[in-house]
Amino acid sequence: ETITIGVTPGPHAQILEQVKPIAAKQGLDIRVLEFSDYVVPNQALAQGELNANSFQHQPYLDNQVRDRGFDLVSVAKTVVFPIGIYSKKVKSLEELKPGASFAIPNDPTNGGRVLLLLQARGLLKLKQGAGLKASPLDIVENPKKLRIVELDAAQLPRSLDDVDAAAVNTNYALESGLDPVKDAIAREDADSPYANIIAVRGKDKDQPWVATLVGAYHSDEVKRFVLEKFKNAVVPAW
Amino acid sequence: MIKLQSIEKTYPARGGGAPVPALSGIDLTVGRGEIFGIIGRSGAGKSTLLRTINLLETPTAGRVLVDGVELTALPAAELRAARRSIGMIFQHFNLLSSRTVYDNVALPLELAGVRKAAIRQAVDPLLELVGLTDKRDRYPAELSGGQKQRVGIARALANGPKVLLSDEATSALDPETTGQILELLADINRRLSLTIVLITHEIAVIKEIGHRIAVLDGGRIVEKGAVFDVFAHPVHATTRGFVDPVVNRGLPDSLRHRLSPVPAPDANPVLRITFTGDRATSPVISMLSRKFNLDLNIWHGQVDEIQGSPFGTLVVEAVGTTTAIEAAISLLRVNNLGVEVIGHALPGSLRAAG
Amino acid sequence: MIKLQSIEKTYPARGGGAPVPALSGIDLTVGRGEIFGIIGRSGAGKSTLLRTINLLETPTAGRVLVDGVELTALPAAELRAARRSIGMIFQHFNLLSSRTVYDNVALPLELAGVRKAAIRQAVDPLLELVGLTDKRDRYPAELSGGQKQRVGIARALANGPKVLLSDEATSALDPETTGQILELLADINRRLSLTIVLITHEIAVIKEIGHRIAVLDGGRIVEKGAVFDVFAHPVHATTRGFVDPVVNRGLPDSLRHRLSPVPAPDANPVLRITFTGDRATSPVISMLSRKFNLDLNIWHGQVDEIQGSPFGTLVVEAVGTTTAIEAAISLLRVNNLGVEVIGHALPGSLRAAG
Amino acid sequence: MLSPEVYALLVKATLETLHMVAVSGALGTLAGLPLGVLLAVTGRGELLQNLAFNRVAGVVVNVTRSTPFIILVVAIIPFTRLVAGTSIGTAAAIVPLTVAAIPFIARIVEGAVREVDRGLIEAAQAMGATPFQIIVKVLLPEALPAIALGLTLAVVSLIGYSAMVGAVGGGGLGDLGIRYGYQRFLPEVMLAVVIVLVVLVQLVQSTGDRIARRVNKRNPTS
Amino acid sequence: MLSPEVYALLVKATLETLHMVAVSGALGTLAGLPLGVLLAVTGRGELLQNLAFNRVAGVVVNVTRSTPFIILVVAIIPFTRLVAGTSIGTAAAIVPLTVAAIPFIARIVEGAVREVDRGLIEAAQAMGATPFQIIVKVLLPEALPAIALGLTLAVVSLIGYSAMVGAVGGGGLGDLGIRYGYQRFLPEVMLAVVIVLVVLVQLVQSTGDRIARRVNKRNPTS
Ligand SMILES: Nc1ncnc2c1ncn2[C@@H]1O[C@H](COP(=O)(O)OP(=O)(O)OP(=O)(O)O)[C@@H](O)[C@H]1O
Ligand SMILES: Nc1ncnc2c1ncn2[C@@H]1O[C@H](COP(=O)(O)OP(=O)(O)OP(=O)(O)O)[C@@H](O)[C@H]1O
Ligand SMILES: [Mg+2]
Ligand SMILES: [Mg+2]
Repeated sequence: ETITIGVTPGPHAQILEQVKPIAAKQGLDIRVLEFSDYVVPNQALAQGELNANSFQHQPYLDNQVRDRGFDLVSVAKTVVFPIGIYSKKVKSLEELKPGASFAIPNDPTNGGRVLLLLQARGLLKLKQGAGLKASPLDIVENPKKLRIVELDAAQLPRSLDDVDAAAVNTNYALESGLDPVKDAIAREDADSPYANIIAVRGKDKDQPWVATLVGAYHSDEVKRFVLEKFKNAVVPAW
Repeated sequence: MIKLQSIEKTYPARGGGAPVPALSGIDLTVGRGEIFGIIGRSGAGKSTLLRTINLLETPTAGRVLVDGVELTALPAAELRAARRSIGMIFQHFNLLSSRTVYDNVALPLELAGVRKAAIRQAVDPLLELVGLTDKRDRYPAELSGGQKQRVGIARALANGPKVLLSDEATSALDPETTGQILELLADINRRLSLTIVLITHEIAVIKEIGHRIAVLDGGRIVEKGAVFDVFAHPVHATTRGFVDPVVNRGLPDSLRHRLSPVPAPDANPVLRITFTGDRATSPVISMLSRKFNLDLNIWHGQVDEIQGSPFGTLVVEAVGTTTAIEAAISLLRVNNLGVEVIGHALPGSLRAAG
Repeated sequence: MIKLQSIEKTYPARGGGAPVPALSGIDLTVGRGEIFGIIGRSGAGKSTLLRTINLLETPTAGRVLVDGVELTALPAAELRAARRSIGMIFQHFNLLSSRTVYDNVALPLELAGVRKAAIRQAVDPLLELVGLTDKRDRYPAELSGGQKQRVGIARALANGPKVLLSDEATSALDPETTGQILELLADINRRLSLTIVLITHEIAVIKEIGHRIAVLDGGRIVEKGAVFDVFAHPVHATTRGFVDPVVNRGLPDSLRHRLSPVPAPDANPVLRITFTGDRATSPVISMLSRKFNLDLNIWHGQVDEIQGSPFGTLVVEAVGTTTAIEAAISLLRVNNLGVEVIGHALPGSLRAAG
Repeated sequence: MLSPEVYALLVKATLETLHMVAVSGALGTLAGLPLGVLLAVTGRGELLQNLAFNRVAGVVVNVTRSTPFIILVVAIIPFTRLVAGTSIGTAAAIVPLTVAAIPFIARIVEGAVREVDRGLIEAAQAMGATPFQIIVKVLLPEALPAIALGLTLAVVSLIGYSAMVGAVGGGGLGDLGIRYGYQRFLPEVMLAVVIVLVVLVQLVQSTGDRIARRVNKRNPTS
Repeated sequence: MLSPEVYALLVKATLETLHMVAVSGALGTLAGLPLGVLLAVTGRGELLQNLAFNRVAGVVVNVTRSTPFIILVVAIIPFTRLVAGTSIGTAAAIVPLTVAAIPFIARIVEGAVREVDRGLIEAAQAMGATPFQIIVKVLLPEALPAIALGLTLAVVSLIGYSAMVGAVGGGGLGDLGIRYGYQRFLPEVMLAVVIVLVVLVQLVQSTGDRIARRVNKRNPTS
């Protein structure tokens, strides 16, 4: 049996490449298809062109299901990408001066997440019920008058020379040579609600291949790979 | 064959310029198998007139009929069909730069859906006739001006048209090539009774093959008629401008300077004697010389044939007694020859011929 | 002023075609203030020759000198400077479609860095001279063929050149406009001793203003000399092809048909009498008529002036006794006039003039 | 220098790019050429003046041209699925690429055709040519050098566009460069991708130039 | 229909797009026009034949054209910072947009200039015109209608490109459409963006058409 799984480039793709041989041994052939987009993989999955996808976290999936009426469900948690805040100008969030520029990812998955993080740290306040999709439009209080700059996620590490601080997904931080542990001036909590998931169509969730896939993903080999490959930047959530 | 009725054409104003009335009140009929010449000064509206015949230029007003069909009333498809039998030679050639000589000439046949083999059978002899066989596979950019013009001529004839519209078809050609082309046209005209409307500045062209002629000036037809008549009795100034150099009606400057308008002692009268078709008779000069003991010194002139009729003028200085000269003039008048005293020869004017 | 030495020009082969040897072994000198005509059949290499003079066409071999400077040896900047004093009229006009008539004529002055006011002072009178004042602000696409050509002429003269290269400058013009343009050129030639090299198919143009002439055939100069000499004694067939129609050396078909090559009873001899410059004398026809009691019936011919010298031919049927005719011929020969029996008139040939 | 895996990726991506660009270029030309000709000949004062059509076609072209590519990709997913059977992967990516190529090529062809000398159109009209014949026998051959250069421009642009089809898993060189070079910070992959792209573009451009020169019969010296 | 915030965003994005496209279009033309002319006149058999320069310039243009835009953005960050003082924001986005516009415009101008009738160049040469004069007085004016159409094409393409500068916080309509309309699934934002874009493109196109028609003196009927 062959299934096609949609992923986004980066760790999700790299991890699935490791899952592939393990699943193959159990008679499940996996084709990995990379999308540099966050909308298409769900759409393609809902329309039956993919069997599963692995690129998003639960809140994002919930959002998509609500917005677009997809019949998609999560069948397994995968990894967490804790987001860190980095700066070449300041040593802590408190040092940020009024009017400082603060770069955040421009995709809704991570952008809202960072805004929520900043709210949690007391730097700003979001509109009631803004939720995960929070955008800079939802900011109702901004005591430091932070200038929020939305950039492509991969662009964030490259922008550190130009902004006072930037929130960078750990995978990008790592690959651009930042050390998430030492260099970050703030990080998300480890028990993040943003654990990524494997999503399938609702009617498929009991298919035998789902169990095989999840089993392979949750194997020790994969866990070892994740821990070694990504240091602490990508954390297994199982 | 061709009938133009009250044609008007005004080019619209543009920018600062005023509208240009290029044609006004043109009425014209060209018969089947006729070779019809159009002459006129630069900018008179000749090209515009020719282009209205196949409706390349839509007249502002008036009707165009070709072969009994009113082109101005035809729907597009039928107009195209009608145009297939009207060949046109353009003043600026308008050859396709992307096609070889052969392919340019083949174009009208291709457009008419003629088969490849038949096209070849039509095109190759035409190229031979216009002397371009060795340029068959060259592109227009590699041709001389006259060669381009000959391609345009061959192209216009390729489809065996019933009407040929020719705008300055020989202006870039040497006299010999011109002669060959004219022979070709005259031949097709005779054999297939092709109707030809031709614009030319070379009056010799019309003299040689034209039947009738119209003279345009400022967008109006100021004179029209049989070629011989227009040549013999040009009325309008423009017409004279064309005809004079041919029939040498105008005197060269150097001779004119030796001419005094008033009689003077020792100044012999200078006569212009005009011979036209029917009036041309036997040895006038010899006869007058002997009869009145005159010396008729030919200064200038030309005797030629226009389409089979002798025709010409001679400007002669008459040397003899006043009575003899007067008698000679009377005799010429009686014989219905044109004669006119155009001045008196100043002394020192002896270097004339004849 | 202009010296071409052993010029060769071969256009490279392309596709299937062979290389085209357009010019071979051209040696030519044009003096300062001379009006030099180039004639030749279509494709003979005239345009190519003219274009090598200002090096628009780089000759394959040979040297080009203008005003004592070897253009073929000049670096680009100096060649440009030299070209500023050489005006050129193109066979295909080459007007800038994006510029009005005025701006086209102003272009060479602009290029030479002349100030706006001075440009206006130069251009407006020129437009007046070529009769285009009312088209001053029109674009080339709105002009008739002859109007475009006149813009080209004005443009070539705008910068007050020392040399003018003219490729068929009057081919699209009517005789009257041609006359005006030629007068203009001749006038500038006289006043400013402008050197002019002109290509033309209209031999009348050279006849009127040319000093010397070269005849091209197949890329070679086959004849050259003073205009009068070449007209009077054309040697090469091509030259005759040009000269004949002018001096009416060729007989129209209808007359030729009445001519028998062998004597016959009742057939009067037909003579061609040629008058050239110095030999032209007083009333030959009158004198012969009286002296030998002949009727000289002028069939055909032309008496004209070429640059001040009378010149012409007459074809006459001589009616009289054989002795008288023979005596007349002898007398003409003694007087150094050209005379030639070209045939015998068949009966029924009486409709000639004269 | 490159690891065998990356090398394999590079080869695969190159093939994908070639596939996408070739097919979308060909299809885009097939549709864009006639559309461009129509845009040119239906304009004011042109051969087949039809201002209504001209305006509508113009708006359609402009809408397609002005929609950001990624939005276009998503907007036409139903159509893509209809045509390609799927909305993801290289084959599916060809559909939006083609849809983007058509108006671009159409505008280029329109420009080239509009430059053809009116005298030639008149000559053909005088011969009784139908508008279709004029297009096929006069406008296209005469505009061919300009069209050849324009298509070269379009194909090179398509190579650029094809970098964006990563959104639907189209793959290809541009996507490889973005995924590895940009998102994974692997400069040597980025460099390798750019080199292959440059070579590709260089080939396309010089072929286009050569063709444009070959079909140009107006300039006898070259 | 649109919330005031979204409306404000739309206005801001429109201004950003106008800003980016106007500046990069102008700068791109400033640099691309001469580059295109140089490409045209240094080719084989042309006015200023210089095959070495032609080849080098051609490769540089092709490199720029073939690099995916996002990679280009990253690759020139140091340059962007040098020019704009920062690598993010609208002002900074103008730099890569300009860099992308230059070779595009250059190719378009090259094509237009190559179509100019050789006879006109010869006429100017015969008058002793310097190559610079020929370019300024003959080639550019005669190619102007084609250049006007080509610049229109380029500006419309720039509007499309500007949708990609969201990566560096450039903002603009395309980015708004992608982030809010597409990723956050606000169809009314997407629609609003597309409508504004279409209107914008429509304006650019019809202005371009009008100019091209106005400067075309070859066709007296229009
Ligand atoms: N670029 C070219 N490539 C190849 N052959 C050419 C080229 N230009 C001219 N020729 C050929 O060279 C010969 C001479 O051409 P040229 O234009 O000098 O003739 P011309 O005497 O001016 O003729 P015309 O009176 O018809 O203008 C012709 O046979 C022509 O076909
Ligand atoms: N498209 C146009 N727009 C405006 N005026 C025009 C246009 N075409 C021709 N004209 C003008 O109309 C008049 C007649 O032009 P036409 O071309 O018929 O002259 P022509 O008799 O053929 O002259 P030529 O002998 O010089 O070719 C001229 O004054 C010309 O300037
Ligand atoms: Mg005309
Ligand atoms: Mg010539």
